[in-house]
Amino acid sequence: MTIVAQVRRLSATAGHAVLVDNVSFDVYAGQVTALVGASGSGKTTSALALLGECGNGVQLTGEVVVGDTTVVDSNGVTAAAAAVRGRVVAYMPQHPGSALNPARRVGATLKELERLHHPGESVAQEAIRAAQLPGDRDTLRRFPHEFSGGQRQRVALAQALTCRPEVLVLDEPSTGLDSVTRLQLANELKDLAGQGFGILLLSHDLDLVRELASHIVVLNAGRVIGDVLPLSIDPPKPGPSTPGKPLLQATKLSASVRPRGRTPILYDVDLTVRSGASVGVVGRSGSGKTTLARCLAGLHERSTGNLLLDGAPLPVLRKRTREQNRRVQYVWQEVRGSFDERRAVDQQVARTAQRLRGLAAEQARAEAVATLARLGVSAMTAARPPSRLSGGELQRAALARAVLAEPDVLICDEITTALDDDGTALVVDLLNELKARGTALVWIGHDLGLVASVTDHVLVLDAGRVVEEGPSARVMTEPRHELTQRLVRAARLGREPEPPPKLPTPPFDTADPRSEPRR
Amino acid sequence: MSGRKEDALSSPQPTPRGPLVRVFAVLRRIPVAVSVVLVGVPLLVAVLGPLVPHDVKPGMPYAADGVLGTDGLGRDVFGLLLVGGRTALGMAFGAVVLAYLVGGVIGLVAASTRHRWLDELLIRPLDVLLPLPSLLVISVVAVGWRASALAITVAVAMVNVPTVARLVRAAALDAASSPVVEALRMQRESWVTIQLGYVGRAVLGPVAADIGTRITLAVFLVASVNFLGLGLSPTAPDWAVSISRNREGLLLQPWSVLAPALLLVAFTLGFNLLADRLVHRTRRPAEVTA
Amino acid sequence: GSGQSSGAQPSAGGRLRAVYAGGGAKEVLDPHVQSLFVDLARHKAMYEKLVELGPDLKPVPRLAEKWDHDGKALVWRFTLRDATFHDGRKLTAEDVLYSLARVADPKVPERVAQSSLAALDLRRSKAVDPRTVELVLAAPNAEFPALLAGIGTQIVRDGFTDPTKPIGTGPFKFVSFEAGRSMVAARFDDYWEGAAKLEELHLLSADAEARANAVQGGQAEYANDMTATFARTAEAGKSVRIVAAKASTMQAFVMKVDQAPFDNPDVRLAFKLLADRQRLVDVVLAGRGAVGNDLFGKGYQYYPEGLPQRERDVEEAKRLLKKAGLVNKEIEIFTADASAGFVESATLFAEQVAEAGVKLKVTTGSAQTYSKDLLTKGVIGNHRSGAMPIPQYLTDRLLSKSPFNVTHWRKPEFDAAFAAAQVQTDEAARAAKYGELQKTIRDDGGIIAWGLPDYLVAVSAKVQGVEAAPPNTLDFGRFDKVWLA
Amino acid sequence: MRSYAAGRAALAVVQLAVLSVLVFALTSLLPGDAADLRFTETLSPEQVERLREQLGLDQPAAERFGHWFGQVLTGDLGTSLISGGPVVDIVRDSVGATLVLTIATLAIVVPLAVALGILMGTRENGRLDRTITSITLALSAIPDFVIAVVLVAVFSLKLGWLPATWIGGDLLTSPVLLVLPVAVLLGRTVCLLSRQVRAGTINTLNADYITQARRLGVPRRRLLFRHVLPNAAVPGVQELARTGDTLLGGVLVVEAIFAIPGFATALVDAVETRDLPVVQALTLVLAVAALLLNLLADLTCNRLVPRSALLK
Ligand SMILES: Nc1ncnc2c1ncn2[C@@H]1O[C@H](COP(=O)(O)OP(=O)(O)OP(=O)(O)O)[C@@H](O)[C@H]1O
Ligand SMILES: Nc1ncnc2c1ncn2[C@@H]1O[C@H](COP(=O)(O)OP(=O)(O)OP(=O)(O)O)[C@@H](O)[C@H]1O
Ligand SMILES: [Mg+2]
Ligand SMILES: [Mg+2]
Repeated sequence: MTIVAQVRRLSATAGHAVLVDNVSFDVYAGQVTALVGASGSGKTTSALALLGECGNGVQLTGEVVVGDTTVVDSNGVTAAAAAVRGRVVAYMPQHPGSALNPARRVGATLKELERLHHPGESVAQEAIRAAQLPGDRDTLRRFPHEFSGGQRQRVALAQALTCRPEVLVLDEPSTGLDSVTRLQLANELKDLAGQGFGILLLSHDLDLVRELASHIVVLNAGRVIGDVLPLSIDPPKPGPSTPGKPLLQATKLSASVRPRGRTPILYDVDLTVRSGASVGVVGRSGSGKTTLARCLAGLHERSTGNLLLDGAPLPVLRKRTREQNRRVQYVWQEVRGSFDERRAVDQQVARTAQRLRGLAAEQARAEAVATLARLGVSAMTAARPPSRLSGGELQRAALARAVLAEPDVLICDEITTALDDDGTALVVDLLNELKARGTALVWIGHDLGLVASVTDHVLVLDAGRVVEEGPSARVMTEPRHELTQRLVRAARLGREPEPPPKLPTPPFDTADPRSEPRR
Repeated sequence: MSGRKEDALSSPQPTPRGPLVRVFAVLRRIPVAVSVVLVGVPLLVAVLGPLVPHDVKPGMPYAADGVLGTDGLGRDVFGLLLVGGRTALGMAFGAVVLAYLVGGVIGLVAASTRHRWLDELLIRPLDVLLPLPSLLVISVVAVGWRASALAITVAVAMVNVPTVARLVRAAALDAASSPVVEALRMQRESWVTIQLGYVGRAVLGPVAADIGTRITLAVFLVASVNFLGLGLSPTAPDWAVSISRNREGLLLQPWSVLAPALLLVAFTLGFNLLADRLVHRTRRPAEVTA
Repeated sequence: GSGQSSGAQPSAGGRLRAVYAGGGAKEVLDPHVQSLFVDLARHKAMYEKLVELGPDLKPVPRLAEKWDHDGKALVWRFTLRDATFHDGRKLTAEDVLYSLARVADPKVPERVAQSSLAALDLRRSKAVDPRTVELVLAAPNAEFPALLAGIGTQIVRDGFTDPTKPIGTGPFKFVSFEAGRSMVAARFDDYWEGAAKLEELHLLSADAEARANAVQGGQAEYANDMTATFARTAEAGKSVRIVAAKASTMQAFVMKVDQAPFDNPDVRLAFKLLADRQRLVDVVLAGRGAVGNDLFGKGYQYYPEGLPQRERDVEEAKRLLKKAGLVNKEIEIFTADASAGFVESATLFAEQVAEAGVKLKVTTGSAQTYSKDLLTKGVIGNHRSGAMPIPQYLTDRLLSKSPFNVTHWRKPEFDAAFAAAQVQTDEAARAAKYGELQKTIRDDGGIIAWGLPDYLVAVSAKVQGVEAAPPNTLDFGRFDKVWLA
Repeated sequence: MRSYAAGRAALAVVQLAVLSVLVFALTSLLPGDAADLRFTETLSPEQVERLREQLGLDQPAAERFGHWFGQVLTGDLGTSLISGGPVVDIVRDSVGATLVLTIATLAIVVPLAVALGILMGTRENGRLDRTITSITLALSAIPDFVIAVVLVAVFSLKLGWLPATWIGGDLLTSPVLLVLPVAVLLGRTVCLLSRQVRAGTINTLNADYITQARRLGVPRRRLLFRHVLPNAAVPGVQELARTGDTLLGGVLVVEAIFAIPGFATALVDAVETRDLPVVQALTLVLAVAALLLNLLADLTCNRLVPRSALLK
């Protein structure tokens, strides 16, 4: 086993804060080394040190050798570090979508990298093939915005591969991917390791790591705490489920992006939520889940169809009465955008109780703090403006904001994506309690295991249409529709002894772009 | 990436230290106080000047009598300075305020309305007006309503309305379509709270950045109009009119041109510096201001 | 004074660039359609009139060698000079008749001399022989030669229809023209008075500041109509010389004699007495001019001699104003930035009137329409006049039917006296009658002629032969006698 | 994209039509008409009356506008009320000088502003950035007529190095005529533009894709010119399209001071002389230019950063 990168006693400090403390690990050629750990544990910081890079105001010490170049020594980043970037180590960032220059054709950058690092060889073509992109002229002449999110992720991968580095660093490559896309990614990475690249995988997706990694480094609060994967906590047990009367009913719900039904994105969806019960919505990324949720919440006004709350018509949010407004609440998928940057989070959370339940400011605040505490967000943390909260904390604050309305229908749009298993458990716990009190739940998520345990009934969306629905347990065990089958099969990644047979990549050009993430 | 942000492209490099750079390095240390003085002096003169009793007996054209000599009509230059700022700066300020009153309201209403037709009704006509050369509007007004400060102020304001309205609308639209506003609506905050508490504050940043340049441009526009003899009466004490009317006598009595020019330049320079600082401040990440 | 270096020998050749106030698209090439100085200069270079005006605005022969009339000033005979057109043809009587007919063409209202030559009966006029033309008037007029020296009376070739191809008898031949920018003309070698010294003449258009910069910066050798302030600055240096035609135009305030309060002769006199003329001249004209005596045409033919200079008398004025009950009243003075010094003099005059307890409020109108507006608007306003013969001034402005009667001076007895003077063929008797009329105007009329500005021309040091002459006279803006040292 | 272009074109046609009505109405508000102004104190009122009839100015405004509009639709801009010559000639003659002036200015402004903007942007808040910022801010604070008067006084009258006016000059034989006018026009435009490019550069430099390109080993110079510049130029290009109007104000001052027989002067002249067909034609030309410029800017931006058009 050849070691292609060696990290010894790496520390990163920012002022008095220690971000990474005495971390050592190796990356081996032809094998996948995984850095795992909770959010904020120092994965990205450690990985970037391989390029001799660090964030603003961060000071690196220790020793990092990549290939035969020392990029970090006891004095910090060395002058030689610049030479390894791209040539010896290539980095695929955490959000590859924004890492592509909107002004450049993807082919131009690939050709440029080829000329820079391997003039005269046709490494770009090979990289494109490895990244499962079609290498025709037309594709190469496209601009990044002409690709879907999943494709863009692969373009970024192709860029890193074109460098033909010895070490390939991949930062959280699977966040926000539906299970099918995630599976494809896993297979691609396996092939790459097979070609001899040394891969450093940074992920909190334990299943993916289990599937790929031969070496594991577990980080916690900047320190290495072991080399064995922590056991996945089993999905929380299904809560009590005593479906009552139909509370929210949608019939023939359709939605479009532009007025008068142009560019439709949701077609004739029927959905019934009973009090004390929970409906799940799953589907590939971009299939219309959020749109459906926003229609129910009354936020998406370009929609047609019938919406009944307790048998009475439910108009769009603008026309709802205060009571209707209170009874149907929505938790945003993009939490960070839904908080005002300028006010403290707890204040914003408390406003719900004030405005919708008429509580006095003091009382509302107390209730907000209590709810946040229940979700594991301390009062001190919540008193800060949103930009100083981690993604996971903010996600929970958004939930608290909606819960404070004591809603009858609560719509949760991927509200656990930034949470680790402990956080998820807290959330599910609270929701179960609400359900017990008769609240109806609409749950959107990619994590099928979690969906199965939280919901009683599930809808599978594809390109804006419901392709399958039924009791959660049945759909997850005996999926009938081909898409559901693929989703369920793909979700078994890392949990089954034998990997599922490799699925054919859908033909590139006929792929329905709406089934790919846009961002 | 390096700690110091001298050059965002690569690791720190020694900064070039040419003599020119060193000379102008002094400039960058101009503290806020200096910009405030630069703006303040002309502003004070403009506002308080007319209140200062200053009676001098008229002399000969371009003579050396008095503090700063006389102008082409034998009037005391210093006395003229005291009364000439009100129009020079007042018209520009008035025009920008008016432009923001009209354009700002149009922009805010257009952005916040849920009726597409109202938005179209407010914004489309402005689109049509946009290519109308301000020069034409102003010269028509100047020729038609000669020497009326109000008419010119209104004209300069009107020329600015379309741009202001679009700017405000874009900024407000950005804010109004953000999930924050949706979340506020989900919490049933009132329209006024949303507009003033969130949208208005979000618009403030771009507006603050814009107002700086807009006022300087308005000062220039008003001054140019007066300079070209399209504006105020040629005997008006206005600074720009003084510059224009006396430039012939530049060599005979330099102060008659230089004094009003210096005040005008001090004001615009100071304003530019302050506006630049303000833009910097608003561009800082939210943590700092929160 | 022109202050020419003595003894310099005229030398031939070279190019002279002369800058005038431009008129943009308003500039014309048609000699019968003109109104701007730059047009006049251009036409003067290429065309000539039968008669020109001397320095005292008295008619002097030009293309007409001499003239006489039938004793009643009704039928006039003009003997033509042996002059050659630029195309080589000789000047004939037919050319003169054609030119006058062209001016009178009613289909083209903008031919400027139309109204002044309205008395000419062209059907009865005829060519006596190629060198003699007989012009018959509808009514006798002893001033007829002066009318032929007015603007827009140039002689063109018989059959001249295309003004863009000018052919005249003047000292320069047309080369090129761009309205609002420039005209280029070249020396005409067969000029009857002897070919000009300059090889080439450029007549350029620009506003005052550009003219000043051009003549100082060496981009032009001659700049017309300069300001007094420029003269003051330029005289400090050596590169530019000022040629001043002393007191050759008039600046005045005009009161409407038929409107309150100026329908009261006392008020008119009071205002005349209130004008501090010397200060107006010192400030508004920067000292470049003479004080006026409420009459047009000082130094011109027919100007009455021996009138006392009107002096300022605030006390007397106060007495008159009190009598008229005007003290502490406000009157509007209507002005505009239509001509240099208008607003300034109005502002200054307001200060002077205030000393007698009357507030004169300065109202500024539109510059472009001012001369028309003044006919109807405002009870008192600004007025200026260029050089012209005194009878013409009276005809244009002080008769009941005068088109530009800004003072609304409409007195039948005045009209009759003027008509009688005009037919008087004896010059001395005529002069006496005109003198009487002018005294009436000075004492009773609505004109406060406070200043007679010098007409200033700047030339670069090497230009020689530029005469100081009032505008509209023969020697004004004449380049065939000019040479470059 | 095709429907986008068609929409733009339709909007432009409507804009131009509404504009000409507006301009006509605006100029009709002015006191007096072309006949009144044609000559002062040389034509008798009776002659002026005949002239007014001949020019058709005695007809109601709506009728005159209809007539003019019909003419324009057939491609004829009509004749000037003042010179009697075709309006086309006046437009052609006046556009030339101004066009040369603006093109010469922009030819210097654009590269200079881009260079300065990038220089400042790459050293945000560094010594050089602050220095250039101070200089450009100071320059842009001086009204252009003050700059013009000073430059002429120093370089033409005092030193005699450069011609003070365009009088009698010919651009073809003496391009040096351009120096001072262009210098006057430069100041503010460079300042405004370079600040936009600076802001664009800073924004771009902070973008993830630039960090990523650097991490993939793209060298500095390449990064700057191939990766940063196109994105950084976008706000600058948009500003440039908007600068047109500002620039025209400056052009008027410059034309007045240097006696340049240009567009701005012609426009003001035509307004002053109530030469409506000329005002209309010049405004149309200007509006078309403004619209084209904006379209060009959008297309350029779209070419530089294809997504930017979609984002609008
Ligand atoms: N420039 C910086 N200055 C100060 N602290 C920083 C800086 N960059 C990161 N940190 C802090 O360092 C810690 C580690 O950050 P890092 O990005 O390495 O975490 P991570 O393990 O990659 O987390 P995630 O899973 O969310 O990507 C975090 O607490 C973060 O807040
Ligand atoms: N404003 C818009 N313009 C164009 N397309 C849009 C717009 N909004 C949504 N879409 C498209 O509608 C489809 C449904 O989007 P939606 O956000 O509902 O997906 P989703 O199922 O929630 O996906 P994800 O799992 O990524 O959140 C997507 O294909 C998206 O590209
Ligand atoms: Mg990370
Ligand atoms: Mg979604």
